[in-house]
Formats: sequence, structure tokens, C-alpha cells
Amino acid sequence: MLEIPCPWCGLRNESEFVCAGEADRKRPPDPEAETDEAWADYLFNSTNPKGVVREWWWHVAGCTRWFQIDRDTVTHEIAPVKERSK
Amino acid sequence: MTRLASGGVIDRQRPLRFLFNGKRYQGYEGDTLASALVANDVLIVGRSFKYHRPRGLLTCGPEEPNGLVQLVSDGDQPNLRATEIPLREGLEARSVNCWPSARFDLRAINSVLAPLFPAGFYYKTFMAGKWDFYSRFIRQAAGLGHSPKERDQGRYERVNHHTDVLIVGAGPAGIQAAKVASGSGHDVMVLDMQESPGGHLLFHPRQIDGQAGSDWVSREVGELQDRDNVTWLQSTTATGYYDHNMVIAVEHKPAESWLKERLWHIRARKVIIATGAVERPLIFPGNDRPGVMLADAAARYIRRFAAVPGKKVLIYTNNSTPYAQLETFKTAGIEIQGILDLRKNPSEAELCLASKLEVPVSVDARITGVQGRSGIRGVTYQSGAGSKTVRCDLVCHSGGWNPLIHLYSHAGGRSRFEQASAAFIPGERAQAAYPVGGANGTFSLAEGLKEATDVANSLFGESAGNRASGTPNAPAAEDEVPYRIDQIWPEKGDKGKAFVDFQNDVTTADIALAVRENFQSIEHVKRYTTAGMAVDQGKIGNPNVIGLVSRELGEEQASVGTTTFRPPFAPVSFGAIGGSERGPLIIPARTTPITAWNIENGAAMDEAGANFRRPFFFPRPDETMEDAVAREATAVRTSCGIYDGTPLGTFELQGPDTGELLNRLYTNRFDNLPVGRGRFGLMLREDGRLFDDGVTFRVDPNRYLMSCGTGAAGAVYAHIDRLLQTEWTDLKVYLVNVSAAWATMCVCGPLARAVLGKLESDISLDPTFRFLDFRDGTLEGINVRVARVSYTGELSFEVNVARRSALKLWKILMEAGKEFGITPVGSETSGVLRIEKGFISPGHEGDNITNPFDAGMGWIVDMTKPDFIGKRSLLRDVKLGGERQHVVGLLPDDEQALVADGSALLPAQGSDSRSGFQGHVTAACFSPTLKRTIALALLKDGQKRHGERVVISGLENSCVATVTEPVFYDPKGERMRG
Amino acid sequence: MKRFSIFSIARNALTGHRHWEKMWRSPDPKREYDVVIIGGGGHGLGAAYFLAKEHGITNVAVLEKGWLGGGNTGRNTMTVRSNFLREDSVPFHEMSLDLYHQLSRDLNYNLMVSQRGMITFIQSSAANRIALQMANTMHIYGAEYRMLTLDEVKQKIPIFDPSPNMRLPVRGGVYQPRASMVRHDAVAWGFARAADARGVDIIQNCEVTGIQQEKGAVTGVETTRGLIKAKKVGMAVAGHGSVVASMVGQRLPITTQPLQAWVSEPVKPVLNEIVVIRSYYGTYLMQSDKGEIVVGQGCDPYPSYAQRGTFPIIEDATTSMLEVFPSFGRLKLLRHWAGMLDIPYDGSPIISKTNTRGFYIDVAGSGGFKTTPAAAKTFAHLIAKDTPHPLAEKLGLERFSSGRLIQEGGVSANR
Amino acid sequence: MSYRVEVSSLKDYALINLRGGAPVTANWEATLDVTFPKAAHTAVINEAFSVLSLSSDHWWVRTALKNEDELFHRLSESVSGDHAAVTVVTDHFQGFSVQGADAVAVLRQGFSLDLRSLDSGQCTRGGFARCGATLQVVDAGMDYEIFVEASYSEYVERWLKVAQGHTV
Repeated sequence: MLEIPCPWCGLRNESEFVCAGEADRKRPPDPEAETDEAWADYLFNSTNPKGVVREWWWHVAGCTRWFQIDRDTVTHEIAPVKERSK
Repeated sequence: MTRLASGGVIDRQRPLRFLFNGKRYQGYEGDTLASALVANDVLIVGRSFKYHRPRGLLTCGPEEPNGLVQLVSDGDQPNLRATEIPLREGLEARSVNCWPSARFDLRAINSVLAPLFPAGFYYKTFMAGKWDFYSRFIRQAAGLGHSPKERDQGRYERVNHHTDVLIVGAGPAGIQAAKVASGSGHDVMVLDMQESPGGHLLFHPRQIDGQAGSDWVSREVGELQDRDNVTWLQSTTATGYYDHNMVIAVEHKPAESWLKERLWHIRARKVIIATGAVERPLIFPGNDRPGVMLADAAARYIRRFAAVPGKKVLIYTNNSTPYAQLETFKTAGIEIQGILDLRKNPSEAELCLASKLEVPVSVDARITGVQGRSGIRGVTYQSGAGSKTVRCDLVCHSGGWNPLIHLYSHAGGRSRFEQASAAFIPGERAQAAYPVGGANGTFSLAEGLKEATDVANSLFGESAGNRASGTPNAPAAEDEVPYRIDQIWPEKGDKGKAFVDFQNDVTTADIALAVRENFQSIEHVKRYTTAGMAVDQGKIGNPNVIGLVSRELGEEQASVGTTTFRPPFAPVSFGAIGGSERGPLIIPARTTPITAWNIENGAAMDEAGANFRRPFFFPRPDETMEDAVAREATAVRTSCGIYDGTPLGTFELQGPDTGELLNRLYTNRFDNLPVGRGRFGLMLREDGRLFDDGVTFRVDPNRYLMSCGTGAAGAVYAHIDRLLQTEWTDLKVYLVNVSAAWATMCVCGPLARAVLGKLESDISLDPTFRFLDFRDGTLEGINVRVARVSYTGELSFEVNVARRSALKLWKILMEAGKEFGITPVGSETSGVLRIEKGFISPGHEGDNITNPFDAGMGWIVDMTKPDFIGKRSLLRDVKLGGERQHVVGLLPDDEQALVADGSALLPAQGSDSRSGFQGHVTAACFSPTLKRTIALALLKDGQKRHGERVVISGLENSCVATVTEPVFYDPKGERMRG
Repeated sequence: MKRFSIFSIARNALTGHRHWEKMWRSPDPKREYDVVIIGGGGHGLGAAYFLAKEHGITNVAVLEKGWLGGGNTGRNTMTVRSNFLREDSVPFHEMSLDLYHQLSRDLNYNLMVSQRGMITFIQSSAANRIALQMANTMHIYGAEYRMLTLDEVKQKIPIFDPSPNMRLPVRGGVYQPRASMVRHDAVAWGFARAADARGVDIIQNCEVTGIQQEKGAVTGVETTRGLIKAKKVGMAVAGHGSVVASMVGQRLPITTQPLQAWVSEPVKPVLNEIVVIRSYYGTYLMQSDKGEIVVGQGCDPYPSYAQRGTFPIIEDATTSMLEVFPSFGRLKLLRHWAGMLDIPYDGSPIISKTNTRGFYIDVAGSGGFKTTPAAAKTFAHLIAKDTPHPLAEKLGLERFSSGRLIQEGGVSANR
Repeated sequence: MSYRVEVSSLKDYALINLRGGAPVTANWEATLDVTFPKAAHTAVINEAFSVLSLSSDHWWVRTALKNEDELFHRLSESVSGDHAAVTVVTDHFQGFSVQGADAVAVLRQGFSLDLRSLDSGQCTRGGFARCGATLQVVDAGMDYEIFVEASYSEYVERWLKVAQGHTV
């Protein structure tokens, strides 16, 4: 049971969150400029690293914020990522 | 009866009667089943797993491998350790895995056949024929106790707890650590497995701070329990250490009378592991015979329970511990026949203790055989050149100590082999786990207390920036004899079975065989021989397995390493794990204000997605489902129906960019939707497949109200919120879920207008109120929003009302509709109406593979928009072309044919060159309106195959059908617009 | 390879079992092989076995970074079945069942294939519809999948004791008679022994740290035991697919997530069939030959390589187990563990060429134990012939760029 | 036998959901003549209404049901034309009061968050049982109020009974 640092609510159990995938997966600004392969890479592929991954988490049961953390997929150590201003 | 006249914590004034294996015995309050059996001279407590050898108690604690019983008198529980069962009046228990009895077990024939059952023999035979045939017999023989047959009546709860410090184990080290940590103001929780605190001080008389150990325990614990910042639980086992310092524990005797057990989720900032150590057996032929017991266990039975396990004891050791127990044996009146010490050079201090009590010591001595099967007559041993036999009825042995590093390892901590203590002790730390005392391989009381003090001070004391705890110093204690051990393995040529895993009957020969066959990893040896896989999970035996493997391989024990420690530390009942969630609590059943009315009015209920339950249909007495659905559907088509649409998701979207957002979310346009109007929208996933559909209204220029499918609502909300917060952060839109705020009731059918017309209202239902318009106003004084939306294909008014007024309005509508035959309809009927109309359902026709063109919904896809979710994938689909499954209609030749959802489609004979699987029926029904069977289906290249014939192949029926357009009723939609 | 049989055991018993030979050698790696398989689990060892047996390629090494069979092969719940939804899945999984039922004899190693049958409880009309769709598709490919009434379910599972106020009442079930339990370790050991006997080098404690290539074609692997040249390299590393594939810069449509399993203490036989509660993504349980109740549920909800799971999964599955087997409340959890699944986006196996010539991948899909023999056989075919086996034609990576996925799992909206 | 706790459904409350950035917040503050709570877990409690901080741009105004209409209109009019969202969510939620010496013994079965960290007058949102809840601490240790999505109200009612130790 992970303890996730929500930037607003503080430390909470993983059960309050949704792990929402790798943060470097960004929707291409102009999808039509992408080749089929590049588009498939965006849609389906992951880096899926063994080690630290920057990922989105959604505090769905709390403040409903989406935020990023750096999480080690082996040790489960977590480091918060400073929020960029909106 | 071998019970001392005094001593122990048993209450001799309170005798308890109990039954063991059908025989009546007596023990006392304060006994465990095991201690009562010892006191009653019951030697054989069970049979072993494979050879069915008779077994006696080996230990006194939760690590007991032999004394497994079925506790008949308390819910018929299997595989409980007799050492952990408190004695109760009328307790009844039986040995597991023996037949007809523990004393005389027919399966002991296995013992004779043992040469045919070496480790791994299953893998090498029974290849001919079916394993099922053989396994039937093998399964009967396996399995220890039997599963209870009655429902578990116990009640449980699961709680969350947060603490600064968790201390596992209330032995001297745990108590001392609690004292320091709580003294500095931290919240402290202490868990201890036993009924009373004190750890090994409960069993062994020691001095701390110049007083009796037991007095020190009661004074310190008493003070600690009075502190506000201390939570103290006895009879509570920490079973696993999980991520981020979450420890799970089971409280076996909650104070709350209604609870059987409580499961704790404890989140701690720091965890002190003070779980102590357990004694390890020595390996020698016959080491499993009843009457062979661990030395520390024997001492515990004597000290705590005044139960004496034998009259003449022989002590066998490779370390110093038993020397300190000689006095215990002596004062219990046991004749000590001598000490056989494997070591060549016991220490002066050890020999001094022995000579003080006139106990002869043979050094460099090795047991080569134990005489007696069901009880011991004597022991043969080798010392120097000669072989000797000594008479005894009890062998007490000690192979050293295993630190209980389970929790430390669960946390991810490494273990390392320490030569001096011949034990795997905590190595590199993971998480905030701090082992102290025996769990850390510190077996000396004095050093353990000091270690606990030092660790606690460094974590919680002044040096860690906390206020002084006032207890910076360790209490004074002295050890009778310093711990020394020399691991000496048995000779390879020894005859007779020497066990390393008692429960799974794994012997030294099995380990050697595994290594010989090239199973060299310790994990391989474990799996091939099953050593360490029994109910005790290798707590006492695993280090011996590692030692033997290292000897066979000629490698260091450190490089052989341990197998992975898997939670739980001790078995946990599934009842406790399930907590209080039973029946309706395991999944919430979400309700609407109308749910209760629906149930009262006879609805058969079904799951509607997102944990809502909704009416399936409303059977009248003596009506079949088909009858009821036909009646409900006919009402909608000819007069008036009503249903509760509240479970649909409803989201309010506000902000200047809402139109733009909707343009990107849906395949069609929404920025040009006029205020006061609604529009049907189709949402795709980014991979181009159908996701959701629904009607969205524009309430104000910057405020839209979106509705979406019940089951998809959560996913749609997440989808939109993600895009707003992570991708399109520049869009000014707020998303607010108002799904439960509004109840939605759909009045549908040609007489719907008449029904609403009966009510007092400021809403005009005249022809200017067009399809997909909405109007705000009141019905009978209740604030409502009425919208012209239709999911049935008929004239339909969707009345939205705040939850607080919903039931009232529903009843008003039912009353008003009475004269028009208003009929509540269920989801099965809605399904029929949908199929007739050919309305596509993402959950059915979508099937995770369908794009809007496949579904014949190209009309709602605006490919001229610069971008929308799914557009890029659609472009790819269009470009690549090729065979796709399209939504089609099917009309079976036999108009009454029974067609089940999910039926497969095959080419009709001679229809074309196609062969094999062609698709499947996504939804089929008998249409009461058309008086025939109709179906929607996904069919390969279906749009090109209208007029062709296919076979509908179901599990029970098959029929031939013609492929048609997927719409069977009012194709132009005149009725719903009317 | 000396054949195993009841007679060989009896013969060896006479000499105190001191003369059994090694089940496989522990050779040092050669400098070069025709084929190197990365991953000494069931898939990798099986592929090596089929390369040798069916394609005559015996100059093969299987490289295992730990001990063979120590990955998912030794961590699963031992269930093999073929109840799948899609026309491209069912025949592949059927082939796997066929192979499982004959492998003990072929390998001369008892895999203990116990044909218990699997019953999936139907607890909603939506589940009923999916069961029917599956059953009908399976029938076309000759796989039996039968609907059961509630009474038939009760007859088959006498201890099934549904509570009267069950949250999701059981309406009936759907039954695959041929679903079986297989002794998982034996699959790795049996393949290893048979492959070794045909000349395959099985090299344990040998971790691949890099893959060498020239002009877009693979030439060898760098390992903790030195460089090993190879004309072709096959990857069968359940739980580490992305890690190894990244060595040639290949990104994969997978995430690695823990799948937990746990067992109760052993008890006498109470449950013959494999039972699935709350339909296809629910809780499954069965009783092993040893008597343990083996239980599992869906994956943990986030990627991890930690080989341990989150406890709420066990709690959740326990509530659904107690719902239908309330007497299990006093049974006890003995041990729980996790394997790491490489879960493809569509939940179906990937057996494919890659952008690097001579580098092939086998990614197991939603739990690869059931597919072990079929994946091994078709993977060997792909490596040997550089063209897919007919039953694995649709399982290539091309399906992702063309969008023709083989959807077997639920798909979340935000991925 | 059960825990010493009284559970009841809350009635006659109104909830107005506010979403908006700093400029519109200032308008709302002016309208209500109160400084909004800006830190996590904080609330401002007045006699007529309270304002609960739920996120950096998210508040609830809680008041009596009779004030719902009037307050809604004042709040929405004060930001008309600005980018903000004012929504009546009274009916979307159902409130419960959990009061008594053992209140924490009941709530800790459902909340996994650290109840120790919340003082009287504070509020938060978190996972509760198998849904989520907004929690308001009336009197720490003794008196709590929770709001759940209304479709879960029957489930939560039953859940609370079981958690108290009752058989249902």
C-alpha cells in the first residue's frame, strides 16, 4: 500500500488515487502530422522503465488534482515533482 | 499427570476439561492445549505429511510444525497449532492428517514405502494415462485438516491506524524501545503476539535493574499503558510489512464482544522490529521422534505451565543456551542424563554451569540414533571413537537461534549471514525498519536492552531533534552465559531419517538428492523438495536447509542465501482479511430516489453498470419475462411508458471554452449549439473506437450540461478531467459532477404529451417545443427541466428534477398517467426498443473494436473539424481500408426463431466464398412491435452484404437470416420527432 | 537422457537414490550460438526445446539471469484454459491446451496436468452476454464452453453456499471442462531437461546487459558472463520485456504490473473445479493437489517491478470469495506473492519480429502460463523460419500500427 | 453490543460548489464579507454559513437549506461574465453525523487518512469505505460530519450500522 504525496492534501493511501500513466506521454499537438507508426507509438507504447518513472497520479477521492511524481518501480520510493503553474 | 505442584501461571483452582483425539483430559486455566497435553503425558500429537510418522510437540510457540489440530469445538477450524490454542472448558480438538487415529495411522505404510518416494518422485512417474486418475488418491492423502463446512459466524473489522512509531514485540527490547520513544512525545503503538507482555521473560527467570524480570515488565508496561500517546495491543500478530511502512496486523482477542478478530492497517513513520528469535533444531537420525523437543520449548513448558515433558532428559546442543536451562530441568525434578555437545570446546562458563549441577558433559558428541518409535527409550551417540547408548525418555536439543527477520525482509531489507552467531541477521535496510534484540541477532538480554535504548535514542531522542525522553539509559541486566555456537553438520553416512522440514517430511537425503540432480539454487531446492513450504513456512527449518545445501555445494551459507520471505509471518484467517464487508457491503449498490419504489412495485433487478441496480423488467403475477417485456414495449409504442434514467452520468461544464472542449471531445460540433437546445454527441477513445454517447444541452452561452452512459460515466469524467488538467490546460472550463443531484424520469410513447398535459405547469408542450429542446419551469409546483430526448424512438419527455422532489414527482406522473395506461419499463424492454430502432450502444455494438463508420454513424463524424479525440485513428482506419466488422441487422427466416445474444455468425451454405467466423450477434430480441425476431450484429464487411444470408449459430439453436440495414422501426425517426 | 518411470525410481531406490543423474547440465557459455534465447522460464526453455525438436536447431543457448523457472513460471496460479473472446485468440489458446495435455509424455516429465474444469459464475446480464459471445466463438474452433444453470453449478460445487443477500446473485455459470491445473515448476524443469538432452545450453546466473547489432541486425548479446555471439536472439522475459527490448531501442505496447497470488493452508479436498467469481476480471480460486486453496484476482493498479503486491487486492478478493464460500472464513492465508506481468494494451500475446533483424520477441499477454507451449512452439517457428506460425500470424506488433488489436482485456479510457 | 456512537442523516443543509481562480474568489469574499480559507483542510465557520476549502480553486459554501436560492444567486451574480463555476450541489450529496465517544473507532474503519491530523473545525476529502467522502470535524474525537454522493447514501447508512457493531 503506497503512500502518495498529494500536493494539496498531503500523504494519502494509494487507494484514494488513480495511477494515470507516464507523464512524458504527451498528445501530439498536430496528430495528423504524425505517421501511423508515430501515432501508434503515442497511443500504445510505454517506456515502462525499471527504475524511476515520472507519472501522473489523480487524487480522485480527494481534491481531484492531477499531479506528477517520480516513482521508482523497483523500490517504490517516491519523490514529488514541483508543480508547474497553470 | 506430570504437573508440578507449584509454579507457572496456571490457575490450579480452575480446572478445565477437554477432549483430544476423542479422549478426555484435564488442564487448567492459563494452559495452552499444548501445555495441557504435555502435562497429561500425551506424546503423540499428530502425523507427518508424507510418511505419516508419529510426531510429538517440538516447540512451545507459533512456529510449532507438528502439533497441528482441527479445533472442532470452535467453528471446526483446521490446522491450528496446539501451542497457540488457549485451553477452554469443553475444548475439543483432533490431530490432523491421520486415519483412523494419531496413535494408529494406516497411512504409515508410506513410511515403509519411503524408498519409492524420494524428493520430486511425482515428476518422474505417472506420465502414462491421466494425472487426474492418480491425483485423486494423492489429493485425498494430502491436505492436513479439513475445511469447515458451516458458514463462519464470526464478525470482523478492518481499521486504519497512523502512528509515529510502531514497535512489534513486547519483549524486553520492545518494551525498552517503547519507553524511550513514548518518552519523547511520539505516538507509539506496541503489538505483541502473546497474551501477556514480556517475551522470553515470561518463560525464563532473569534479573533486570536488580529486580525479577517479570516485575520489571509489569512495572514498565503498566506505566507505558497509562500514557496517552501509547496504544498497546496484546494477542496481536504483525503479519506483513508493506510499502511505505504499512504493517498489517491481526488482533486475535478484541475487547469488543461482538468481534472475533480485527485487522489493522498501521501506517507508521518508524517501525522497530523486536520480534525476537526462535530456536533451531539439530539434525540427527530420529530427530522427529515424539519425545524429541527443543530445549528452550521444554524449559518454557516447565516454567510457564509447570508441565513436565519427561522424566529423564538428554540434552543435545551445539551452543551455550541449554546450559542456562539446566537449573530449570533440575528444579522440575527431571533427571538430567547428560549433555551431548557437538562442539569440541564448550566455554568455561558453560562447563561451570554444568558441573555446578553435576551434569556430565560429552564434547564432540554426535547422536546417531534414537530408540523407540512412539516414545523414546534411549539414544545412541558417538563421542570420540566409541559409540554409546544412554537411556532417556526426553531429548532436548538446540541448534542455535533464528532471528525472526520476516518483517524486516518483507520491507525489502536484506539479510546477511553472521558467522559468529551462525544466523541470517538483518543486513542492508529498506524503508524505516529498525531491528533490535533477538530479531537483530543480539541474543544477549543485556546487549538487547542496550541496543533497543540506543536505536530508540538515535531515532527519537534529543540527537534526533526531539525533546529528551528521560530514559536515555539502558537498564542493567546480566547474562548467565555468553552466547557461543559452532555449527556442525551431521556426517553424510548416517543411517536413518534426519529431518530438516518436519511438517513436509524433508530429510537430509532429499536435500542431497536435489543438489545431485542439479537443483542448486536454494529456491530450486525448496520447490523440488518442498522444504519450507509447509504451514510453518520454514521458520525453524530453513536455516538448516541452507546449511545442508551449502555443505553439498561446498559454498558458504552466505552465498547460498535465503529463500524470499513471503508474508504473512503467521497464517491469517480469511475472515479477518475480509473485515466487516459481507453481503451488500462488498460492492456498494448505488440507488436513485426511485429505486425503492421500483423494488416495491415488483421490478426484477439487474446491474446497470457503475454499481447501480436498475429494473430489468416489471413482471406481473404469472408473467414470464418475455410476456412482461412485450407488455412494456407495447405500452411505449402504443400508449405511454416511464422509466428512471437517474443513473446516467450528468456533468456541468462551465467556462468560455466549453464549446471548444466539446468540439474536441465529440466527433461532431457543439460550439454552434444554440442556447436552449440539446444535441446528441458521439465520443471516441483516442484509438478511434466507440466510447460513449449522450445528449448535451447548452444552458447558457458558457454553461453546458452533458449526459453520458451509466457504466461509462466514471471513465468519461476521468477522460475529460485528465484532458483539462494535463493536456489542454489553457482551456477555461470547469467540470462539475452533478449526477446524483438530479433525478431523471423519462415519459415516453405517443401519449406522453397527454400525460404531462394533465399536470399544472408553466411549460407549454405545444409544437414549438421541438425534439432536442429543453424548457425550465414547474410541474405541479415542483421545479423541473423538461427535455425532448428519446432513447426509445417514441415521442418522449425527459423530466429532470432535484433529488429532494423526485419521488413526489414520480408518483404524480404515475397518477397522471394512470388513465393513459402509463407503464414502468425496465432495461430489458429499453433494450428491445433500442434494437428495433437500431440505436447503437457502445457497450454492445462497440465491443472495443468498432469505429463510427463500422457502426454506420458516419453522419455524426465531422472530419472537417481540425481535431477531435479519435480523429487521427479514424484517418488511419480509412486509409488502410481492408476487411472490418460492420454493424448490420439480421432477420431470421424463421420469424419466431430464438436467437441468443453472442451467437456466432457463419456463412450460409453457398452464399459466397467466405468461410469460418464472420462475426457475432450483439443484441437480439423478439420484437413485440414487428412480431418477429430481429437482431443487431457485427459482421465482416457487413455493409456490403445487405441481402446476403448468414447462419446464426447459437449454443442451442441455429437459424438462417438475411442481412439488412441495422434499423427495423421508423427508419426516418418521425415518431420521436413528432 | 535416462528415461524416468516408476521402474527407474524402483531401481534407484535399491541404491539409495545415489545414482540419479543431473536433470540438466550447467555448461559454460560457448562463444557463439545460432540462436540465443533470453529468459529461462517456460516460454524461453520451451522455445529452445521446439527449435531443437521441430526445426533441428540445437546450437542454442538459453540465458537466465537467475535460476530457471524463477520468474512468472514459478509464480502463477497454475491455471490453463482457452476461454477467450476473439477469433484470433481462441485457436492459439486451444493449441496450448492440446499441447499441455500431451507434453508430459513428450517430455518424459510429469507436468501433473489435472483436468479440473473451470466454472465462471454469471452474476449479471452483461456477464451472461460476454459468456455467450465467448462460448459461440469457441465452439466454432471446437472448444467446449457450456452454460450451466444455478442448480448445475450447485451440483458441481457442493460447498458453494451463496448467501441469500448476495450483492451480485449468482444466476448460473459457464463451464470449460478442459481447463486444467498444471504443476508450474514442472513446465520449466521438463522443458529444460528435454532441451538440454537435445543439446541446448541452459546458462543460469547469466544476465543480459546489452544487445549487439550491426546494420540493423542483431549479432550477439553482452552478458554478465561475457559476450556471446548469436545469429538470432529471441526474448522471452516475462516481466522485463521493456527492459530487454530497450536494449535495441524497441518500445513496446506494454506495462509491467504485479499480479498477485496467494494460498491458504492445505486442507482435504473441498473444491474440484477452478472457480471464477464476479466473471472475467474477478476473483479466481482452486484447490491444488497439495490441498491449498490458490486464489488470485486482477493486477495491481500501477506498474511495478517490485515482485510484491498491494494488500487491498487480497482483501477485496477475499470478500468475494467469502460471498460464495462463507465457510472459508476460518481458513487461513498461508503465503502471498506476486509475479510481474507484461500486459499488452489489448491483453493479447505478442509474438513478433522487431525493427532489428534477427531480434524476436515473445510477450505473454494477460498471464502467459496458459500459453506457454503454444507461444514456445510458434516463437520457435518464427525464429527458425523468420515468418510467423499460421496460428500466430495476427499476434505481431503490426497490429498496433494498423489498429487491428485483438481486444481481450478491458481498456481504460485514458490510455 | 456496539460502539458508543450516534449516527444520523443530516437534513436542511445546502451546499454550493465554487470553482474559480483568485480574481473571482475576491468577488465571492466581498459578496459574503468573509475571507475564504486558502490552506488545505481549513474552513471558515460562521453562524449563517461556512466555507470549506477543498482545493486551491475549489470551495463549498455550506448553509441552511432556506438560504440556498438566495446565496446561489448572490454568488453567481458576483462572478457573472468571469470564468468561474457556481453550482448547487445540495442534492448531489447526502450528509451524515457521526457523534460519540467511539466516533473515531467507527470512522477509522472507513477512512484511511490520518484522522489525528484534523482538528475541530477542519475539513478534508478522502476515500471512505467504497466511495469517497467530504469530512468535517465538528469536535475532534467526538463529533464528525461526512458527505457522500447521494447515490451511495443507502450503502453508507448500512455501512455505518455494520461499522458500529450492529447486525443488519
